[in-house]
Amino acid sequence: MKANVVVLPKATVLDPQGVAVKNAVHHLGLETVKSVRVGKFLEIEIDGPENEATEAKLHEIARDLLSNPVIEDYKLEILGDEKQSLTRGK
Amino acid sequence: MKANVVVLPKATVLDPQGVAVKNAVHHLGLETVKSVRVGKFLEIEIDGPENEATEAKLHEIARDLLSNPVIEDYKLEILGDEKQSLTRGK
Amino acid sequence: MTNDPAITPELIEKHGITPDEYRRIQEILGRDPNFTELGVFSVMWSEHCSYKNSKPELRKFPVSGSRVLVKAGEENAGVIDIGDGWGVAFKMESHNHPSAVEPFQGAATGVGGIIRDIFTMGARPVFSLNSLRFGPLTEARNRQLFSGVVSGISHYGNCIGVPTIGGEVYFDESYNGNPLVNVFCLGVLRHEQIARGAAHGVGNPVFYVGAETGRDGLAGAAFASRDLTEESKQDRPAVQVGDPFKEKLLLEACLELLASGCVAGIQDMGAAGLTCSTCETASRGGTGVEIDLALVPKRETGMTPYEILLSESQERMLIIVKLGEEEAVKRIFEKWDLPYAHVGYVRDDGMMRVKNDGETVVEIPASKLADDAPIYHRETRPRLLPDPIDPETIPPTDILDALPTLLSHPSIASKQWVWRQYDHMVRNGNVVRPGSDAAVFLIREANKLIAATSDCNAIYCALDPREGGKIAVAEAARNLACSGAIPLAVTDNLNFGNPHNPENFWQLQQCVEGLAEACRAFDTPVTGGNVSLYNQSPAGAIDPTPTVGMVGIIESEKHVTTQFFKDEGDVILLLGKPGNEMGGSHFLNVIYGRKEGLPPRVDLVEEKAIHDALRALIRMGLVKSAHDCSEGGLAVALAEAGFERKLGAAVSFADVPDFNKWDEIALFNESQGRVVLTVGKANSAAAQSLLEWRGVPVYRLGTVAGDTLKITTATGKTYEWPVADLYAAWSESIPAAMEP
Amino acid sequence: MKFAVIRFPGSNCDQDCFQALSESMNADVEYVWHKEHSVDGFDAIVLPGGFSYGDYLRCGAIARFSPVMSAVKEAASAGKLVIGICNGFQILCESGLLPGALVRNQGLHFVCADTTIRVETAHSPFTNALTAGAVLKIPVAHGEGCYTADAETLESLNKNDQVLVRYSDPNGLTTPEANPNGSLENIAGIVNRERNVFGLMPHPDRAADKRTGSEDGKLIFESMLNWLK
Ligand SMILES: Nc1ncnc2c1ncn2[C@@H]1O[C@H](COP(=O)(O)OP(=O)(O)O)[C@@H](O)[C@H]1O
Ligand SMILES: [Mg+2]
Repeated sequence: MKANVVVLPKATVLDPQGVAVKNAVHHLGLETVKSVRVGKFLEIEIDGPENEATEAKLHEIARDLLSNPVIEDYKLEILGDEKQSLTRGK
Repeated sequence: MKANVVVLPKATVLDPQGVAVKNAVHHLGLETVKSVRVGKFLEIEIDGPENEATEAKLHEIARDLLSNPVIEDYKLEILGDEKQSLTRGK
Repeated sequence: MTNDPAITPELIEKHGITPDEYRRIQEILGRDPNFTELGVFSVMWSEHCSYKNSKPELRKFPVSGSRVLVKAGEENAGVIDIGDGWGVAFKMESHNHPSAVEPFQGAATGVGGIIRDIFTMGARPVFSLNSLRFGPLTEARNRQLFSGVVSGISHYGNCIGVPTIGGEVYFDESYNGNPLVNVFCLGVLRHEQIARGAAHGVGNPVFYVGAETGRDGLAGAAFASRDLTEESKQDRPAVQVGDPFKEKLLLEACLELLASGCVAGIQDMGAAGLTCSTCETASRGGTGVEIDLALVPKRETGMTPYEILLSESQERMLIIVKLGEEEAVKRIFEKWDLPYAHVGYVRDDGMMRVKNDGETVVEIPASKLADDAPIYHRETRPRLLPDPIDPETIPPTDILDALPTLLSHPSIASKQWVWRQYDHMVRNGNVVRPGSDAAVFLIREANKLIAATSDCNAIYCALDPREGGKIAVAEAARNLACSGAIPLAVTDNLNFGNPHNPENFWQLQQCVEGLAEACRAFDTPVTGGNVSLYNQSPAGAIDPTPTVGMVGIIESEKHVTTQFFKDEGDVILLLGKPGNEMGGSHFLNVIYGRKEGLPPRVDLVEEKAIHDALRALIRMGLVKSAHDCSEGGLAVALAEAGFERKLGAAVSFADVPDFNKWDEIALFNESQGRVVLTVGKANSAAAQSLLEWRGVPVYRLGTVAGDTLKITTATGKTYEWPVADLYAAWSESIPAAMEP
Repeated sequence: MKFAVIRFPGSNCDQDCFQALSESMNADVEYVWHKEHSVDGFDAIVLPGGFSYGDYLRCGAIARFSPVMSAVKEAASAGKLVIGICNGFQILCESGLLPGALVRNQGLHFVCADTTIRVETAHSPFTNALTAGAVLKIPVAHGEGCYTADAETLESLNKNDQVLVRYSDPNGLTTPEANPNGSLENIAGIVNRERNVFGLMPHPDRAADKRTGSEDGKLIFESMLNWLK
């Protein structure tokens, strides 16, 4: 199975990197950009088919290791075996 | 409109961060994880409705500013106005 | 190897091998090479590994001296004696092309490579320097390159814990599209710890340790081999990604390993990776090495022998282990969680033999491959030297405006934006931090004070390569003298354009001759370095840039001197003649866009006498600050000396002999062999007469005073600038360009 | 009394801490490898600066799970002194021994520079040799040193006198210019409620020898030695 984890800074936490990207994007001519938040994307490949135990464990790992709840939120997306990752390839 | 950009190291490029995360995940007991790749996730909010010119410009920005094609691939996902981001919120 | 392409003239050419070279390969082998062997020859006989174009020139460098423990070319880096049984290993390397494509990773892996060279010698890396060149910051691409390179150096160096304590950065059109990234590293070791990159002891096992091999940098080695196999159809990155964390483990493991006495030889895998390390260790040891590629740890599947041998994956080492010590060695690798494999043995037949799962895929006499590359004597075509600048062609200038303009030019302006991003304090040795003429570092293990600097004025080299080469060395020596150090030795990085262009090759030759002459004069042998050719963009070759890294020793903490004024009332002396050479000056270039004229001449004997006199004065405890005059001349030097403590000066040339009557020339000429120094008021007469007695020119210019820089020239005109304004022009320029 | 300097893979100030303690402070120090399961026999534990486990993901995120950290947690709850410097501070926050988090510097760049910090209270094992209001010159070197915490945490830190040092100018004023990384309320270092676990971004280990700048860092180590006496 495959899983994607997105980790983003909490809305209340300053994201200076996001601000810097926003400014750079404005410079490049896309002035309609209102906000940018920059986070992490993790693409995880796991042996074996989709199953609840693994999913529960993945949630645990996403919460304890992949994100820091003081400053970040995470979102876990399970992709199963066949489904293609939405966010991969061009 | 909203757009998400995912930037990941190319498959053949060394991703030391991914390897480190994989090892840590193994330690935490999920030994079935075969590979982890770590990239960037950018959540972009743009004034105005979805349109082709903006989308083209976003592609340009994702390619030239947000990623380096020598070592990274990017994926742009346009979310429109109403649609909720797949990868946001818990 | 059934899938290998046939060896055709096109394939040979694509590998950058000439028909003559191919015949030589056939002679060496007594047969045609197979595809993998062709790849092996192509990387080993590339300029990067064989120096086939530059070797005859490099032989002109002085390489021996009483302090030289390991000479240039013998090993990965030279080693110099610093006393009490301690030595330092140091070297400079370029990563220009990778940085042009991917500035962050390109620069980062450059740092990784040079650090590896140092600990391969058995030395603990102590500090780094970096020498950078970019096109003007007015262009977005150049800002991106500059910022990416600095972050890359910062990332790798900070992470591995080797402080970056000095360097230089210049901006000039000639580097548009072709930035230069030269990195220097120095390490410390006991004499008896010097490790050798030789495969000694027939029967000894050969170990591979470090990162797994991937298809990294294949395109970078000799050519882009895109459609060789099914698997390799995907893009192969020409740029490697560095992992400083892995290298830190490798560094600690290797030093522990070398201390354990289990190692017979060690060699890093840099350019040309496994190929270079196996054939060089065999050649140096006068032995053979046999390895099996099936045993090599790999990151990707389906790699061909060709790909494995030519991969430039980072953070890998080849280690020749003493027979019987395998288990001890494995324990150390495991302690540091490093991938490793026992991949082969030292043999007695002089061959580099590579197998793939038992089947022989490469069999080449190692010493012929490593040392018998063809040598070329390239054609040279001299350029006419320019005439000296005629003062009549210098228009009257708004001098009040010219000084801040010069100070804010990014090549002269403060580089704090750069070195603040480098951890320059780890290892706790900064005695003089970045920002003064030379960095001074306390090597705690050895209790020695080492000073280091990197210098090269490429404008001079473009206008007169021979004199430019001499000046690069003279300036480095002067920077060391100003900090109280005695120069010990030099490493250099020769950055030039395409050597097939006879003018470019002439520049290389002239620069080398200039460097060599000056190194002799200062008794600083060259202990190693690096050659980077083909630095061209469509607009042409870069200005010739033979970067010099010089290392010196300071005998006592009391001799440590910085460039900064200390106290009001101190007397300012100029050591060396006031001068009047304007050719190649930053004044002409920055104010009038004129990069022209005969650059300053350097009299090496006089220069050396000045350095010796300065050191003598420093040893007597008379000198409170010493700063050399370089880009921007005397006016810039006086301003810079006041910046740390925001001190001004009251200076007059009016009653001083020898000052030029053109204010532009008196203030901004770049004549060599000049140092601005300060002495306490009570000592000034003594200092002056001592210098006169030694026969070096000395002039009393005025005193450290107030918060303005006030200069009265020989024409009687007085110019006055608030130090705060000058400081702002100098310190805010790069941040403003980078973070608008 | 004996100090442990923990060595994680990627620690790079371990030698600096060791030297500062043994040479400048004449203290008894030993290295402890990250794979150890015990820190018994030590009175104080130093988590040094560096890039533990490459600092991949987040600084200190992976180090937190190393075997020695369970032992450090036990030692902390047994009341032993723990000081985390730079990366060590990040590890303490990641492992929950200290509240809040350290995020990317507001200026986005790594910052290596001298800073001056104001001591907020002498009432702690780490500041008892100082007086409140004293200003120390101690350098920083980090890319992720911006201290953040939610309002509630911040309030309780202040209420309980847990902020031990703040970035200030040489006169002790906590101005924005004196703040090298955008930390909330110029916070440079905090202690836990029990006052035996201290984390700070500035490097006292780099300010323990006159020859290389400042000696002010010794006062923090001296406080620890006083406490342990
Ligand atoms: N890339 C860099 N990294 C670190 N320090 C630098 C860098 N560039 C310049 N510096 C420091 O800034 C100071 C001034 O540099 P430079 O103008 O080249 O001096 P000089 O003309 O005396 O050789 C020196 O201390 C130098 O080490
Ligand atoms: Mg200088």
